[in-house]
Amino acid sequence: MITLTHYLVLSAILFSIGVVGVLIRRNAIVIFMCIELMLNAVNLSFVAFAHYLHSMEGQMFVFFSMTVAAAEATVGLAIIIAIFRNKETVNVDDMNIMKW
Amino acid sequence: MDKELFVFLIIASVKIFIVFNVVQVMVIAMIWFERKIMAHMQVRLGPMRVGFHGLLQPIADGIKLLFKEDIIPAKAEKILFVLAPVMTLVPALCTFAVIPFGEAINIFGYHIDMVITDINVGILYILAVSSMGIYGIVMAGWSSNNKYSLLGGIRSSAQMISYELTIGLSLIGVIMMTGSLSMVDIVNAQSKMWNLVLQPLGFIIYAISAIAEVNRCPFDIPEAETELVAGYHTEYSSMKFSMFFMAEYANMITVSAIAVTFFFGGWHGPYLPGVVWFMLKLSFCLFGFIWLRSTFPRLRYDQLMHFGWKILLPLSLFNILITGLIMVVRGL
Amino acid sequence: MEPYLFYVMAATSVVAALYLIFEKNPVFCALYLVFSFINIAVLYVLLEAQFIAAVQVIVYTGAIMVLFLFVIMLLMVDVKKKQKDDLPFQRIPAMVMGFVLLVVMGLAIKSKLFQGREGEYTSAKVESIGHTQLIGKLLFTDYLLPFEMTSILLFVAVIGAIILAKRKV
Amino acid sequence: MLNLVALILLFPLIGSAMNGLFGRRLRKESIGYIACGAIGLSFFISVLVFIGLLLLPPEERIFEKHLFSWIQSGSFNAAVGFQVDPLSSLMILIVTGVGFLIHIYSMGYMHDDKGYHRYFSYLNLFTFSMLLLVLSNNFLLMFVGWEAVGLCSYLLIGFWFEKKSASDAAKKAFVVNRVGDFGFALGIMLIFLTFHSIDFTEVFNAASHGEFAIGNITITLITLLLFMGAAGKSAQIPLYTWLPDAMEGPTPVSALIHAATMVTAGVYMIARCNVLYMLSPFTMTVVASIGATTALFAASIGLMQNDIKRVLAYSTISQLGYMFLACGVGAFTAGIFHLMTHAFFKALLFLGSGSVIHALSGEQDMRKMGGLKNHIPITYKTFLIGTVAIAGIPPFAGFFSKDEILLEAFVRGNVIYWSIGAFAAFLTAFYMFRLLFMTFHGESRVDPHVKEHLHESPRNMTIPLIILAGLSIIGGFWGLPGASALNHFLSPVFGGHGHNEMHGVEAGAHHGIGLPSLMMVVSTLIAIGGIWLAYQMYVKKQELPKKLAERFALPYRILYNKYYVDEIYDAIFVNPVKKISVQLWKKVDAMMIDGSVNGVARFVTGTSNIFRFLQTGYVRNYAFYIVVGCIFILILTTWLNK
Repeated sequence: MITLTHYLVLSAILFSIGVVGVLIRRNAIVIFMCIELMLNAVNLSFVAFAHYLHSMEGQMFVFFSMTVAAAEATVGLAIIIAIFRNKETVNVDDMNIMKW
Repeated sequence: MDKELFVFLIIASVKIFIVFNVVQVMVIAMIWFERKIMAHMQVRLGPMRVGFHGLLQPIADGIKLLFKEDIIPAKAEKILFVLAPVMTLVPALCTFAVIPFGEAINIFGYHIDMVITDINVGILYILAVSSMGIYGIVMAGWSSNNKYSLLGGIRSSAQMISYELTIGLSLIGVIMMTGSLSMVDIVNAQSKMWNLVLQPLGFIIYAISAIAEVNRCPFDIPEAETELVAGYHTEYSSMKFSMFFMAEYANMITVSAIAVTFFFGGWHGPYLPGVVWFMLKLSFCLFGFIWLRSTFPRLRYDQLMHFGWKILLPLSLFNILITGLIMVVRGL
Repeated sequence: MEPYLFYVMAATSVVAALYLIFEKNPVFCALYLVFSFINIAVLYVLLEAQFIAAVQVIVYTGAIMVLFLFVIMLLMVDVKKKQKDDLPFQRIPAMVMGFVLLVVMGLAIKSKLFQGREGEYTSAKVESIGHTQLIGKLLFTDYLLPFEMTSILLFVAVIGAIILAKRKV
Repeated sequence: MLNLVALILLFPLIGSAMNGLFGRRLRKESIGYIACGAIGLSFFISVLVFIGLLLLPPEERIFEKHLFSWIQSGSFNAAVGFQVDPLSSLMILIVTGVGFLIHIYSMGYMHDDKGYHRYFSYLNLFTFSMLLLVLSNNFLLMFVGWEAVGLCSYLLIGFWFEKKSASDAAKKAFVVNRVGDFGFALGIMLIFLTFHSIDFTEVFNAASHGEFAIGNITITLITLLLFMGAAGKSAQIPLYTWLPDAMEGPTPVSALIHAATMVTAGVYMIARCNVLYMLSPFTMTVVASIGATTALFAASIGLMQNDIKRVLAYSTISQLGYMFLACGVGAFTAGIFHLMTHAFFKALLFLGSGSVIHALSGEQDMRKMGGLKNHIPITYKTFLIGTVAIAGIPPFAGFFSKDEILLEAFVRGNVIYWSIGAFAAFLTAFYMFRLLFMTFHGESRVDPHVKEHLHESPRNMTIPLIILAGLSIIGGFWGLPGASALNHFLSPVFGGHGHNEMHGVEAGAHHGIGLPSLMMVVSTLIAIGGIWLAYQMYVKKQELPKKLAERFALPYRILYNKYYVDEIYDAIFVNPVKKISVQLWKKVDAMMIDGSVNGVARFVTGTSNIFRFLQTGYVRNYAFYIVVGCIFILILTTWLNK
């Protein structure tokens, strides 16, 4: 029998992978994808909670977080395009002028 | 494994088998029909040599494609290059799973719906699956490592994304009136009156967007031979090419089936059995596609996008508004 | 059958996610992510959230990831070029930290830190009302304000994206 | 009608705001019409309010309008409210009436100035402030108006701020006024401490009901402090030095602010607080002495000045001295009467001098004038009326008011006050006619270049002159001895004190009817004497002044240099303060304060130099820190939850 814990652990694994991805990748777009993965991991735990606690709140939250993800993706990608236009790169290590 | 599940599996497998094969046959028939009908519309004969009036022409074509050399460009991304046609074809076929094509019947005491599966988010399923088809096209364009292919792929996916939106919105009117996302429910709701009468604007929007969605003339910009050397499948040959070809026709059948389900009352009709009615209506829709192809010239890319975003999208929103208003006024 | 399905889907999504973070070519990264998303969508179906599953596919794979692919294709003129890495020493600690994070989260899950109240919508009840209908009803009653606010958010995002992506800012 | 009182204030404020905010975009005509319209409406409503007050029976002629509560803190309670009684209604009539005429005059006078909208904005703001001052029903609101007129005065004196002398004069006026305002503010605080209220009605009721004995030390202190404020604003010794310098402002401003209205604020304030002043004989003596001294002192300086506006400025100081003398001997009605008539003829004289200056394209030195009476006849005639009025020739306005003050000084005060006042009146007549003769009579000493352009002023400048001339002629009859309508009108304000309700004129009656008549004759003779002397010296024997100046070289030089008061002030106050300030700046400000501030900054810079290495600029690095932080928080939460 699959329990809530199974889903939570899966969600935690996916989330951690996303975190590691953000930390080790240099391509801004891939980092962005890793963030999406983390968002999805959280969504998964939301839905799992909703299912096992017999509540709709979790699903509603997923609905809203998807909206936010969509908005975030459009704006984020637009920013990446704007940066690329200026710096000819999407490598986040090249965007390090905000320092001493 | 208990008996219920066993029977369910048997019936489902049979249904899937039948539907799959019917679609294949229809694709083959469509190819012949298209060539013949267009030929006659243009006052020529079309294929005449293979079989009676060229009836076996599609078979001959198929054999030719099967036995041609399968070329993979040297600089191509091989895995994706091979996967892309599959990724296009599979979603196109998957959509048939939720389309009801006839009345429920009873055989050997088992109740059998004439639909592979009736899920309660049917139309969402179709939209979701068909949106996956875009990947095949984008991948095909990109993995070919050819600028024409890439441009064709990007154009095509941009077009499909744009029109997918309008398709979804144009169907919402019907969904609102039915109160369900299930295809079966939608068909059943039309037993008295077709939704075409109630949702004329929705149908027009749907028809236009559906043509654009499947990249058919006059919206066949992604594969515009004159400017893109056939677009995303420039580099494809042999069986892979035929898979794109089949996917295109399968998609045509899908959108026609959706049109029938949503606007033409599905399998409902007098005298004849439901399946026959369904096939008749489907054929009529498919004939429409061919008719349009041989009638209209191709649009320019920017015209297409403007049309989709600036005219069809607002119109479909307007349609939803009107539908909602009427429903409120009538107290539905 | 359900447990097997869960394990298969879980395993494939995790593997796809791992490929995502170790794959060099961003186009493949995107495809792995799509794959992972589809698996998650299947898990949603297992969790009796069909509507969410459909929306997951439509929004994430159908829209967001296609957008990603577009941007990748537009920008990655030369994907195979070796990219400069200013922080090579962060690779190992990052993975270690990821693992530590996983362990800590596992501990948190094990400690039953996340407990919620039992809600009223049991599977049977959801079935009787209809899953999509229920979401629609809640969306336009209890969650009307957040719903309207997300519409504003989307509107703002659209404008922001257009302004940002315009040739001359 | 009395409820309209708030509108009186509102119109000038709106006018000021409109011209101040949008004036740059408006046409000159519209600016002028807005400003004059605002004051005109204000004047119209003032008349309505005045009529409304007249319709009430005399003993009920006090009306308060509470607008809103302004400051509320513990037992302290200040409201924004207005009080209309005979005194304030008279003041608003003077302020809006004379102000209206001067606004019209300004439209002509300032026509070519590039700060046109700024000028009218200030002028309207000034009118608003002055009205606020005279209409307020408590000390704090009055103080607001008091400060606001000071501000407007500053702005208008320094109107041509490109000129260093103008901006210096503005600063001087502001600083000197500040000394007085300081006393006023202290006085208000002391009033609140003593009476636990700053409301006029409550304070005066408490004071008049015998809770405080005559000569009470607190009351004396309060009144002295208030008088300090009054002396600052009304240019009395020792705080008068700003007023002559204030002539750097445009001439209509001098007329409105530094002759007709603002400088009378001190007189108004003392009259308003008459209840308190009557309780303190000592203060009264101080007020009367300073008033008398100032009257004489300023008049003597006026003798030797050559700048036409400066003569008028010293004459103003001198006349204000008369008003204080009147207040000091308890003849508040006489003070207010003189305030009113003085407003008429001094505004007239200033505007006339403005017209002269206008005609001479900016020349202010009387030694370069002369023989102008045929070139600018209207100005000459009206100026003559004003001069006669200030000199005190019956039946012009100045005669009655000045005569009444002298009479009161004699009856209530003593012979010394009277003789000082009389001598000052003689000097007044002399220097005013000196001014008149030097400007309009005799040989023309005008620069030939300027002479070609001699012209009478435009109509919008001469008509106010004519109206003011008319007022200067008839203004005195309201306070005619014997009939004394003004006396009765103002009695609700001044009549309330039990111990000294004997009015001068009535007191004079005790001495027999002969005294007032005798006084009139004497003062008329004095004035005629002054005029005769001026005629002798400046028309008949024009070499006489020079001879006298050589003969009495020392007194001449002292008078010419205004008793060296400015120099003395510089030596005693200004320079030491400057020196101390320089030391403070160098030692305290630059070393200690700046040093500590810079030290803090340097410390932050130093430590930041160490910590800044954490800031690598790499997003992934920061993300790593975030993850570490999240792990830490998660551990903490889990652990705490156990």
